[in-house]
Amino acid sequence: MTQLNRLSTGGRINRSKPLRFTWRGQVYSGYEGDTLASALLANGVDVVARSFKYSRPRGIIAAGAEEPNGIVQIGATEATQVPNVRATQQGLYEGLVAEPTSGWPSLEYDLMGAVGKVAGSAMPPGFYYKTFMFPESMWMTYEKFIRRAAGLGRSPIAPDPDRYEKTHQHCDVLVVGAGPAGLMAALAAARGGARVIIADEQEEMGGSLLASRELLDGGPATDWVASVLAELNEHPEVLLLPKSTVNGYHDHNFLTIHERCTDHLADRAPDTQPRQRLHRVRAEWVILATGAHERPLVYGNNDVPGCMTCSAVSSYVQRYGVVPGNRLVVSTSNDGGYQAALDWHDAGRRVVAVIDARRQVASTMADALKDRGITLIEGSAVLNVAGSTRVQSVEVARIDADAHQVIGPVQTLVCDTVATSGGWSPAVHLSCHTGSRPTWRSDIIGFVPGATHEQRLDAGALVGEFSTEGALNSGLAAARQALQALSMSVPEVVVPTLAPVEIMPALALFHVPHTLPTSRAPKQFVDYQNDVTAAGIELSCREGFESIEHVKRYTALGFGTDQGKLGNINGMAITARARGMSIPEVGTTVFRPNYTPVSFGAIVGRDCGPLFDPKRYTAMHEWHVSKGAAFEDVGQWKRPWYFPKAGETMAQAVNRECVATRTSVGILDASTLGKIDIQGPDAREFLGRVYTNAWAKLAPGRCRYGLMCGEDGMVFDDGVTSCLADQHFLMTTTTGGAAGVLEWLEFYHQTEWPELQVYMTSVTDHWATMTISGPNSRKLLGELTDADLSAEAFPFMSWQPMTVAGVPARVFRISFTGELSFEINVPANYGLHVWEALFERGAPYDLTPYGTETMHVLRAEKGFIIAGQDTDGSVHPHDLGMGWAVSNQKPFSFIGKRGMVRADCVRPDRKQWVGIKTRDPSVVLPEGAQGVFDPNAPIPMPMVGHITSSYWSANLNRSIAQGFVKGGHARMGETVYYPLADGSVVEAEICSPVFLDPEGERQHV
Amino acid sequence: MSDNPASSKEQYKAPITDWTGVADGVTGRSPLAHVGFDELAQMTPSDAPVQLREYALKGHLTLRCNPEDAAQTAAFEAVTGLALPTAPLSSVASSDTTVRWIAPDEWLISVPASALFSLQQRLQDALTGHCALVDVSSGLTVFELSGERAVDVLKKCVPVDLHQRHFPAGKVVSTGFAKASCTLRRLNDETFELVVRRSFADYIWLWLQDASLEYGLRVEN
Amino acid sequence: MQRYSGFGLLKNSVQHHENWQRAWRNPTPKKHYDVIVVGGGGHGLATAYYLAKEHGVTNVAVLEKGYLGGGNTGRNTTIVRSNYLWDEAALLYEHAMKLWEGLSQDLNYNVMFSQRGVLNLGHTLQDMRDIQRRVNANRLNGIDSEVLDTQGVQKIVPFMDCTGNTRYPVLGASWQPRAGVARHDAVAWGYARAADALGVDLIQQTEVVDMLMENGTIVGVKTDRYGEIRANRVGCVVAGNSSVLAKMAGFELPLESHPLQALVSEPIKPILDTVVMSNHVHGYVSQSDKGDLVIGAGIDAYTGYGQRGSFPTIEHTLQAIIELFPIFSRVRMNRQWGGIVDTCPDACPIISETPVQNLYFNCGWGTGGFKATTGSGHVFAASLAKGEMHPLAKPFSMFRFHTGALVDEHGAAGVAH
Amino acid sequence: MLSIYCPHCAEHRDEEEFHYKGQAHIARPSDPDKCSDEEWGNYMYFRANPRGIHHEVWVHALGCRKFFNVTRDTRSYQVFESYLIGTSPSITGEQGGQPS
Repeated sequence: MTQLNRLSTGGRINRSKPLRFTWRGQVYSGYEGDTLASALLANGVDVVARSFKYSRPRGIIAAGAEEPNGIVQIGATEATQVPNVRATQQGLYEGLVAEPTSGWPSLEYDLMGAVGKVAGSAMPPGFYYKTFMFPESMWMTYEKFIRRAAGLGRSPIAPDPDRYEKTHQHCDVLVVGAGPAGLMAALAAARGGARVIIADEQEEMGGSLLASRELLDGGPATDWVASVLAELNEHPEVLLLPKSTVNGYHDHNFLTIHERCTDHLADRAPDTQPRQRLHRVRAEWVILATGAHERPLVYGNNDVPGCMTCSAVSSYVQRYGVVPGNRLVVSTSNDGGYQAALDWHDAGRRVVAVIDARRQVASTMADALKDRGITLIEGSAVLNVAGSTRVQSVEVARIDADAHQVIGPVQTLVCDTVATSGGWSPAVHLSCHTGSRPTWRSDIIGFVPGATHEQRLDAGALVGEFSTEGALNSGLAAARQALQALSMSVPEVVVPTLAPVEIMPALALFHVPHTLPTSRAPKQFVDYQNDVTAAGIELSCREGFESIEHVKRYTALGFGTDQGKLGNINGMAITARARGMSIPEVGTTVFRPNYTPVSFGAIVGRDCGPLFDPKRYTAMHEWHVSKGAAFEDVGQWKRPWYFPKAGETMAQAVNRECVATRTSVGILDASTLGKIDIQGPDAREFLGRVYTNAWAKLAPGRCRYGLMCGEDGMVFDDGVTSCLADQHFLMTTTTGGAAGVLEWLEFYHQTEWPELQVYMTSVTDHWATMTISGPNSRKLLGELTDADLSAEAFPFMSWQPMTVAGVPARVFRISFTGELSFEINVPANYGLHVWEALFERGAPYDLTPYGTETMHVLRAEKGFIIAGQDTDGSVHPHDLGMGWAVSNQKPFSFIGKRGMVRADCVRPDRKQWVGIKTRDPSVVLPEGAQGVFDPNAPIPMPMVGHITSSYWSANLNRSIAQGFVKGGHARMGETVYYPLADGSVVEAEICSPVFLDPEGERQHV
Repeated sequence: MSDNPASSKEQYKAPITDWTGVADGVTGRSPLAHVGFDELAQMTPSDAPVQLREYALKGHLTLRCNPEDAAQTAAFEAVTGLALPTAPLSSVASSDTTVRWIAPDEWLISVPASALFSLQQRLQDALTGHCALVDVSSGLTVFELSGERAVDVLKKCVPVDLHQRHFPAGKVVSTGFAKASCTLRRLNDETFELVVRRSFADYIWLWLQDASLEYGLRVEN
Repeated sequence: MQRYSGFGLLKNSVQHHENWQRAWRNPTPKKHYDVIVVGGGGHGLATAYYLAKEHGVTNVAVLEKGYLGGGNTGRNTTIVRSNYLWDEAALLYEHAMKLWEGLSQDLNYNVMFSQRGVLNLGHTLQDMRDIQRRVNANRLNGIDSEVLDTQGVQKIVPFMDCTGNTRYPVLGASWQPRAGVARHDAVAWGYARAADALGVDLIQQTEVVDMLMENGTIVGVKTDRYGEIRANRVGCVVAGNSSVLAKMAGFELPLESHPLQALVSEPIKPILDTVVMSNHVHGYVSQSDKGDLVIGAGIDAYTGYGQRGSFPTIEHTLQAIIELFPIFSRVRMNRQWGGIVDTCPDACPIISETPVQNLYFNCGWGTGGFKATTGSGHVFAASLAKGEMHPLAKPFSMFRFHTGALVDEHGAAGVAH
Repeated sequence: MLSIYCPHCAEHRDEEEFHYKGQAHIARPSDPDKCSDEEWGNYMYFRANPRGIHHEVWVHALGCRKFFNVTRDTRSYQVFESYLIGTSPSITGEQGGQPS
């Protein structure tokens, strides 16, 4: 294909680097420096999409972030598909593959287009709220069809092969936008010594200067851009980020920049290189120089391909050497529109006429028009367009001075392109993200950023400085202000000189009148992507949806992927007129991040796949892996769940581990338990306040189990705390609760009781903990230590320092299995050594490693709770039958004491934790089963409590369970029923939660 | 609050154990022993702009005391020869001892493992009043990250400002490291020390590898 | 009220849509009402509608400081489900669910209630225990609910990563088929239109600035725009701002107002047919009829009235979504926003009498308000009409925070929402 | 995302390093056992929750692990000061009011 709209010279493309790309399966050519949009236009591609609601043919209308129509699917492979790429923002690369996101079977012959034509009139805003209601049962069917029309592009269905990096940045001044104002600001700030980041969303920095006809210091604007960029590039404290959109402005000057590192190079990023990078920036000062978006005029059939904004036309001609048509009509309300005509004309194509809504136009631009002999029609506007897949002609008529009525006859001009300009809307979006509301300036007919509490300055077109000179000066002023605030010197910076320009004020024209009322006029589109028309907005107001937010939500104005950059102000103006209000009275909707869409991948960064969340390992982890352990996630920890031998099922492995432990000796890696070193003169007092039981008399060398409750009296953690010395304790917590418990302790210490002298230090990671449990545990340990392990020398619930396998250790005689147990703690660097030493000596005792599952079974046989499994934040110690762990004798009203005696907490019919014995001992109740007293009661059936723990006990050769039963402590021996999901009902007896060795004889040996 | 005079320390504090006093032939094992840094050091490119090494099995001691207690700070200086760094985020170091400010009443002291027991004993003896010494040696390991792109790698890991102006050599911060945490100290322009918790060491090693992928990483031993 | 139907639509299109009636009036308030409902969100409008429809109380004003449905009603992720753990919550939310079914017809307004089912994923053994517990409780409470294993989940969500290679593999889920989503704005507008038709005055752009009290009894409110408006009873339904109004009445509530954020992708072709929620990796996602992936997570940690939240929340949420759906990595996020939710310590609402006679509060819905709109309005209307709390509302008295009779849905209700 | 000054570390850090711990200056009743259920419930659950100036407790969880107070506007999210536990804020506003 030839690039029939490409000029032979000019533009900023690299003609020595031709590129091939594929659009709808057909290969086209373009050049390095093209966007996909400019390349498509160069090749004469008019129709790039079908609209969402009416399926109307749509062409490219803009040249930047505001483009609503050119939304395409790109990607050469399944894994590299990207939906909804704006063709105007996608740099062209060799081999780019793009497809339209709409149109079936094709863009030209779209079936829905036919439906749209016929049924379009029956689809006013909100039509679905008014229909599809009958019969009720049909909605899900209707919805299926509605959903079929949903979406623009499609998600890939293969995993993303690319990397997305994320980096933290800090700077003195972040300049957003590298047009004249931004470049000037960055230059001055850099010269003043500030650390500067300047980011610009476009493929190339320079903004409006890249398509400007003005001379700076007598030379082309692009020369000035190049010189500034060269200086900034040299500066060590300046970071230039082209192809980088500042997409969100968050509180306290935290902004995110979405840098597209390789999107312009290839379908996927080169190995090791990130495709995109998200910069998380904390800036002392932010200078917004985000420019402005040109507003198209709203007129009949203004969506026919060939209708564009004036600035887009100029961009394509000046930057890309592309003239997207042959015969141009310009319709404008301001001087800005004239440049398109000049550019078009100078490119050697025909300008049919410039239609200016103003009368008696006098400006530099108008003079330039006259010099070229281009027809100027004043006091008029384009009312309507003829054509379906390309503009064929326009209807032009004279309108009144308020731009509200057609006052003259309609004439037709033959053309294939219509460029319109309704003035410029400052890109206030970022300024609004932190809650600042924009303010209306009638002199520039636009909203500018409002007041803010952020350290933010605004410059350039964003504050209505639409001239290059004004933009440069305001950029410099902003930089000066920032430097002064930063106490940095303000450097000498000379603003380049420009030829004086005479400008005539713009006319406020948003909605071009038609000879017919809006409701009957041809469709006048305000928001292209969602097919929102002027008539739709007026209807919305008539129906009572008057607030601009209601208008937005009812009509979908601004809801597209362009988020209304093109249409919002026009929509507000139409709303204002419909309601007889001023635009500032109507106000704006709230702009929110993102400024333009950002890949999920970029926001996720590297926190995905293997790095999604840390995996925490104990010192013995490699051993567990080598022995084929299955692992359980407990918090971030990887804990061995069970150790299956070849061919074993989980149940078989757990049964074997349980029996081995009770008959000989088992070993558990308990390193993950939280461990807190507590010392100080008031450590004992402190423990007494945070635990429910008493600590005053715990002697050095002794250990005690404790329950922790919140102020509400509800159990939230438990563990054994050992007295290392009179003022020195070691507390253990649950695995998942470790961090929270330490912070909770510190909270009380630092904010409630700072007078208590106590220091707390986490030692969780320092210790490797291995528990050997079972009748042979003493013998086994005896083989590795010289210490006296006899019951007399080393009684239950005590600890001793000793050397184990050549390593100094703290050994605790505490037990969570009810067996004779020794919990060996060694510095984790020696954990694996000691663990392996135990196994070296353990063979004669059939030392059996066991995991969390066996631990759960063994403790359940003994009726020990697991905080978090048997408790859920609504259970106090008495509910658990653990009143023995609550001391009401303590002088201090410990945390939880008051809470557990509130009116509701002392009800006799509270759910209480008991043992549950199924009548059929072979039935293992599912954990989570809900108990009832009357299984025949109607639904909703009164429930009396649920099963918290339930296992097959190989040692007892029956099932065991624990759970809550209303008033359970007084119902021993009574029956409770468990209706299960499969319809069966399990009958069970309420019993003590202790199933094995209630006297504790096995551990007191 | 408490009336207990700490007259006899042994009575109130657990006796100090030489946890590194292991039998002959028993060797400690770093949390990253499975990585095999020695082998990697042979394999990674010599010209990579980022270098990483682990200083494993060091002695680490948490000290808690009152910086306004002149007797305590004097005792510390007498024992270590270093003034206790009481300014926030500061550190002091001698040839084999590093003392990092962690909190107004907390410091992390690192010494060669062989020196830990003696240091702990001497500090315990010298310090009077309410204080705490906790051996945390096995709970931590130390990375040293260096090279011309070290800062760029770290910027992907920690949220703090690493610019020389804000983060000069000697500064210490405890901060988030991706979804874990670390204590970060700048040694010189291009060299940083990261003290990380044992159970997160593998995650941080994976993250550092990943973060240096686009520049190239050399593992040193 | 102009009745909506397909036929009406056709008729109006022939007339160029010039003859549609207003959805509601814009009345000037009277001096006195039987009931003033403060707050024109979904709950407030539903309250007014049911007051008029079920109890014949039509001398009602709804005072809205902004525009109807402009608070959390228009900012949520539209999930409707009733699979709550505790009886009190389950019965209330199931009451709401039954009202959702048939709401479009009741209001003559299509609220697009789409019963496409909700999955609450389990990633740990404890998750699965909690799911079993909740599903069993649901079934005995008459709520459709079942436990699915990994394969069962994969069948419903074919593109989710259920391989077991993830950091926290999907071990299973609870599944409520009757749950789904609804079009949030339409709910507010449908109630507003129907309430207006029954004579309720909807007063927008009118902020309550003070409470008028005589001898510990409320007698009306003071507004910024119309001065004093009197009423026999006042019900406050102002999610996010409840504490501010309570303060005007001289008491505190057990509430904290937090930002709750949500985000949407650009619209993509249908790929996700149900609602997927994960408490453990912390995110939930559904796909709207327009094609947007609608995504949310839990609340921001600190309090805020700014209708915006913290960026790390967005990051964590998307990390969770990509962990579940790696294929969405190249899909792009279009927009994020925030609402203000007032959260109760037990993650359950307050529908309650207050220390002030004739003043009632309906608040504290936290992240779970939208799904309850129907039921909340229904029981609150009954309570306001009779001056006595509806039986389903009784467990949700604010005074439970004194007795300790909390309905603790923390951890039990799956992910927020 | 907030930037919070840690008065212990003496510098600003990102909010991600901190944990929010709720309203400040809520003293635990000196004799809980003498509290009525209502008083105890008020202490545990009932909060000012102002729209405006708020004094609140934060902890530098990933830094020095110290608690401190912050004065913040819950509408604008401006942070006006950080101050030590046990001291009083220098900036106060009527609940719901503007900073002075």
